[in-house]
Amino acid sequence: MSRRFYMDFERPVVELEERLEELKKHPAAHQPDIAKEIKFLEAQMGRLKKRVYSNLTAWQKVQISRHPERPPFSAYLDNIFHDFIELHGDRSFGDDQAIVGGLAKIDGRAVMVVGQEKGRGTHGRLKRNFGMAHPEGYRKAGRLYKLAGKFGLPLVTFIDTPGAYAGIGAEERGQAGAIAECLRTMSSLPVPIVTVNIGEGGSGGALALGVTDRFFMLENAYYSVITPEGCAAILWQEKEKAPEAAEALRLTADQLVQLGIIDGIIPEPLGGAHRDPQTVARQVGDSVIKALGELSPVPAEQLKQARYDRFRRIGVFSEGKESDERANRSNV
Amino acid sequence: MSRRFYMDFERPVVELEERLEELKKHPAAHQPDIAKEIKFLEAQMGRLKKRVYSNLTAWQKVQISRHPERPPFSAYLDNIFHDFIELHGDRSFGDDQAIVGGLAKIDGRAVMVVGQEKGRGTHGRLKRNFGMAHPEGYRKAGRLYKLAGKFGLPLVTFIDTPGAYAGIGAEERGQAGAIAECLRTMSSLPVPIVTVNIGEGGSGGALALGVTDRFFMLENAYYSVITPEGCAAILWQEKEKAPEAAEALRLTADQLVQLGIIDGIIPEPLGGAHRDPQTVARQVGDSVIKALGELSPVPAEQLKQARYDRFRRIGVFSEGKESDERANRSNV
Amino acid sequence: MSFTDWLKGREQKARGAADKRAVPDGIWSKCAVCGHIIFQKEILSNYHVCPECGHHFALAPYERISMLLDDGSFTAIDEDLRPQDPLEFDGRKPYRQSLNNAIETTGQREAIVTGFGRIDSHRVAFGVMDFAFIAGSMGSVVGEKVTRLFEAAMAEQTPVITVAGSGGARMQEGMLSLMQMAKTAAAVERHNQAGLLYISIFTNPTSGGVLASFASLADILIAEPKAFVGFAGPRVIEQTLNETLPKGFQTSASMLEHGMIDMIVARSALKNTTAQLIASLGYKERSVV
Amino acid sequence: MSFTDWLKGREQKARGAADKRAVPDGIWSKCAVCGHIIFQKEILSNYHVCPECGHHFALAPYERISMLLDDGSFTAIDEDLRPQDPLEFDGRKPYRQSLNNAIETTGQREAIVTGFGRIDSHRVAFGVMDFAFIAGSMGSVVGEKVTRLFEAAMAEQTPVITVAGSGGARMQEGMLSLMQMAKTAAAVERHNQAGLLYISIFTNPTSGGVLASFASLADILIAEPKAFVGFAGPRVIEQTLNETLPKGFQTSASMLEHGMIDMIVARSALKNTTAQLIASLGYKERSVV
Ligand SMILES: [Zn+2]
Ligand SMILES: [Zn+2]
Repeated sequence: MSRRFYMDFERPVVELEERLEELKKHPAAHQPDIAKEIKFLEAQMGRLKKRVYSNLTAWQKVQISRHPERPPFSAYLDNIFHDFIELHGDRSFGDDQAIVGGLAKIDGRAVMVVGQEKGRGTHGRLKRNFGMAHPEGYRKAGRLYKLAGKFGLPLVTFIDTPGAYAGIGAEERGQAGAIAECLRTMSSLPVPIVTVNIGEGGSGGALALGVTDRFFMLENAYYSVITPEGCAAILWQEKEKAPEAAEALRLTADQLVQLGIIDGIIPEPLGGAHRDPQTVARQVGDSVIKALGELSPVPAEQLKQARYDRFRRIGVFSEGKESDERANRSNV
Repeated sequence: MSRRFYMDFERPVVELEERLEELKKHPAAHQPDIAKEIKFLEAQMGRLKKRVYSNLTAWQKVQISRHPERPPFSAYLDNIFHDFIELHGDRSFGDDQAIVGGLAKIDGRAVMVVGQEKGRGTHGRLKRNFGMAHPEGYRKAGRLYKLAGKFGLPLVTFIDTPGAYAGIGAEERGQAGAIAECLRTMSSLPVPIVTVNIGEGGSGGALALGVTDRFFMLENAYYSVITPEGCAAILWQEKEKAPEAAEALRLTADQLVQLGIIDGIIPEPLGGAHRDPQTVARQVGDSVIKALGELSPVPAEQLKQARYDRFRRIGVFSEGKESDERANRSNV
Repeated sequence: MSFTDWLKGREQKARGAADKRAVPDGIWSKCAVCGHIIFQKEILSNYHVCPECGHHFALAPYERISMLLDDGSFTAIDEDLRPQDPLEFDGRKPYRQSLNNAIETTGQREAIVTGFGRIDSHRVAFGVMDFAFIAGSMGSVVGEKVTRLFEAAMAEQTPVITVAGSGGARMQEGMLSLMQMAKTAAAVERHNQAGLLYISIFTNPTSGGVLASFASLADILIAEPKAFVGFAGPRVIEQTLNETLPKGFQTSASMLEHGMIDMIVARSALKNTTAQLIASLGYKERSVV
Repeated sequence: MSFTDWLKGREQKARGAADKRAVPDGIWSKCAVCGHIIFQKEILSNYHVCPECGHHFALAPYERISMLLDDGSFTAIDEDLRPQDPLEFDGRKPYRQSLNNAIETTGQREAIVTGFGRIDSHRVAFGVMDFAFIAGSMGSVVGEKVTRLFEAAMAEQTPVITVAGSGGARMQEGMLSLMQMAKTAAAVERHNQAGLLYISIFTNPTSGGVLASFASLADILIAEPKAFVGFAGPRVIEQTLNETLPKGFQTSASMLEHGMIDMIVARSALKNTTAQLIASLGYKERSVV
């Protein structure tokens, strides 16, 4: 069999899986003693998986979120939405393939959907620049946000990026300004916004799709102010401390629920979303549909105010005389 | 003396001027007979100038409008406005030097001023791309229009371009769309707009600064749907027919007043604006100040409606049954 | 060669009809792009697209209407608007003569047909340009008809669909033509500010003052495959630059790559796509504004 | 070398004060860029700009306030907001320790001072960042103070001026810091929609999450000469590209050339320019909206 990609901590699971598959292919697989061993190993497998995957560290989750077989945005587009019409281009420089957007229907409801696409396969990943958008990608996103606003269409966004692209052209064409404009536009958009982080949520490049009314994360997705590697390089002065940085940054879905930054976690099968993309997509779809159902009756002004308040209250600090300290921790 | 640039039809004037200057420099210039000749020639000069310059053809005016010494936008900026603060850039690609704009005061009134700058001297002209803007120039203009709109500042625009630049990058970055956006933005801007065409008014590239409430032209400026050369190449199949094309296109200030397309003509000295830039600038300033004075008390909605109506009624066609024809020539 | 000549060349190439012959089995044409022999009924059943190479032949306005709108749903407006010769323009050929030729050849009174119709039952204001009428150029009548179309759509609160095919502003009406750019752009903007949908479709070729005014100001920009779409004519650019242009420059594919249009849609899918767009965008819930 | 190290290197270079000595005639410093020896009072009288090479030395918030605002006009707000350590962040150095060091070194409680003051008698809301405080990074307190500043400016209908100098979002507060980008951008947008003026001034360096949020969303963007202005750190880009960066990349001059900022203004002219901008834009006639 062709060797699958696996992460270090998965080695025992993969080895057992391989042994099982080999046994099952054996000509004598139906013989009682071999069948018995298969049965035994299968039981062992269940226990092993649970042990390996149930208590993942932050860094292990980061690794799963980057798994090359992890379903990208296009998988959700195909599985949850129908009648998708892709809309291209920023109308001034290019059509950035790292961000895909357009009109679609979900559960019969017309929406605008915009997401970061990492692509599949070497060619696909290169074409999508591994999900790292240039300014023209963010300007395309901003254009589609405004179109959604004009026509009263709910906006659904999917985050999956290591970060905005760091390159010469990206800087020269105003990466920071393009991201800032997205934040501004989303913050005052008169339509419901629902966001799902399906993998990597890398800093400002992710947030440009995340100024939202409802924010969901897949169980193994991460959302962070900086990549663990970047943080390790700066604060520990060594990249190898990325696992420690991942822990310290509190970037996992459950930690972010605790911090009051996200609204819900969508479960993944043991091992990650790539082990059962259909089921995960269905659960993502259910969460989006439910959130749209809740938000759609809300008048635009009220939506905008609630979105403002949502971000307005995030922050942890103390205030008042030091002796008479009153901490703002409303979100914790 | 260094030879001045002159156009064919000016040759007799220039020759006489040169002879006069020579005589005046003559050591014996104060002697009665030479002084007498100088006096005679000066009288002749007046008559000659009047004859040469008073009945210019359309093509001759086009040539004057392109005179290398003709005062560019910057001359008006320096002479009419004060406290100019230039604002640069389109915030997404570049800072096009063919269009200059910023905040300024005219007669004490704060305005936004935007104009096409051809530059002076070889270096200056190259830097300004001969007044031919790229899409980023039009996007900068559009950004400044919106800024004027936000802050309730009247907008004053100066047109002087052979046309929008025709090049690979310009096309690839959306020249047509950038111009169209300017038309759209100006048409609904909630502030007074006053425009002066100080030289060349080349097609859509000029119109992107000309969706206005008051349109003035210098006496020798032209404003045309296509350059005479371009028109000749297409309709006559030979560029040498440019003079005929210039005549046919009705592109001079007086013809455009008759067609109801512009509001007023600002006179130039015999020979063209470059013969007395200060006086011309003063007159341009007076026209702008007067127009701003008229427009400023008008409420925004009324301004916008009047601007819509202004362009709405332009067009000559017939309507109704052919036998019972009712021509729309309201503007003529 | 001028831009118009070049465009006409493309146009003639594009009309398989130029090479039409009759044989016992029926009428056939030769595709000017790939040389494929096509029977007329095959052309008709294939949306006037060459079945061999996919070339999109030019369409007359009523062919476009029959392909894009529901059968019999179209009612023209402002049909009686006719051009004048306000400048008494006399180039190598007097404008009057060009107009008469165009009227004779196309059977149309001007370079655009406007009106109301239905697309998959959605009522829309619809305008389609006719490149065969003086290179689809925009003079007073085209500008006026486009403007009235948007005004009528505002009054009825309907989307607007336009199909552009144009060499630009009409030179023979001078500055009156240039002013139609401002006039139509202003009308589009009012329609836009009323929250209504505008879909603009670029066909081969769409350029100059039409591309630089109303046609570019739509919410959704669609181009037919392999259409020329650009502001300046390629000859003009070549003269400016004194070099040949990159392959594929100023095509719908290049426009898509450079972010200028939303999508390229083959003629056979155009009605469905348009209908789908209208279903999503055309009739918003006003409450959210 | 990390971006922060690199920035710190620049910062130390920039502070002539790092090289301060006392001689009989007074206190002098050496310009870290050109090596010129400058007496302290010469630095003060020259806006903390090297008279030899024009290098703009970094300023403490109250130095900036004294240069930009009318004498004695500034009143701070929200001074009592103090950072917490919500993640109990423990890198090579615990966050608590970094905070204590920063507070001790700068004498400030956080990386921004906000308040109200006057510029040429025009009342403005004013915020100035302090790069010396944990690289001018934006955590909960900076985000909250910026947001309150814009909200207070809306209540008073005054313009806002901010002076940015920042390495980006504060890592040690994790996602709470990233969210400050959204929070401040939303506050700027409300102030903008109220028709009020915002002028943003970039000093050396302005980058990351501050540049990608409120600081870029001003009506007028100004940079000091030769300031580093960019989203990603140059080391990050070099690692991505595996090549060295073009000369002048990510400087205020390059930003101007690429259309990202309105102007570069030397420190000595900053007050005048700002005052002139406010006079033109700050107090619009409401009737025209
Ligand atoms: Zn063919
Ligand atoms: Zn120095």
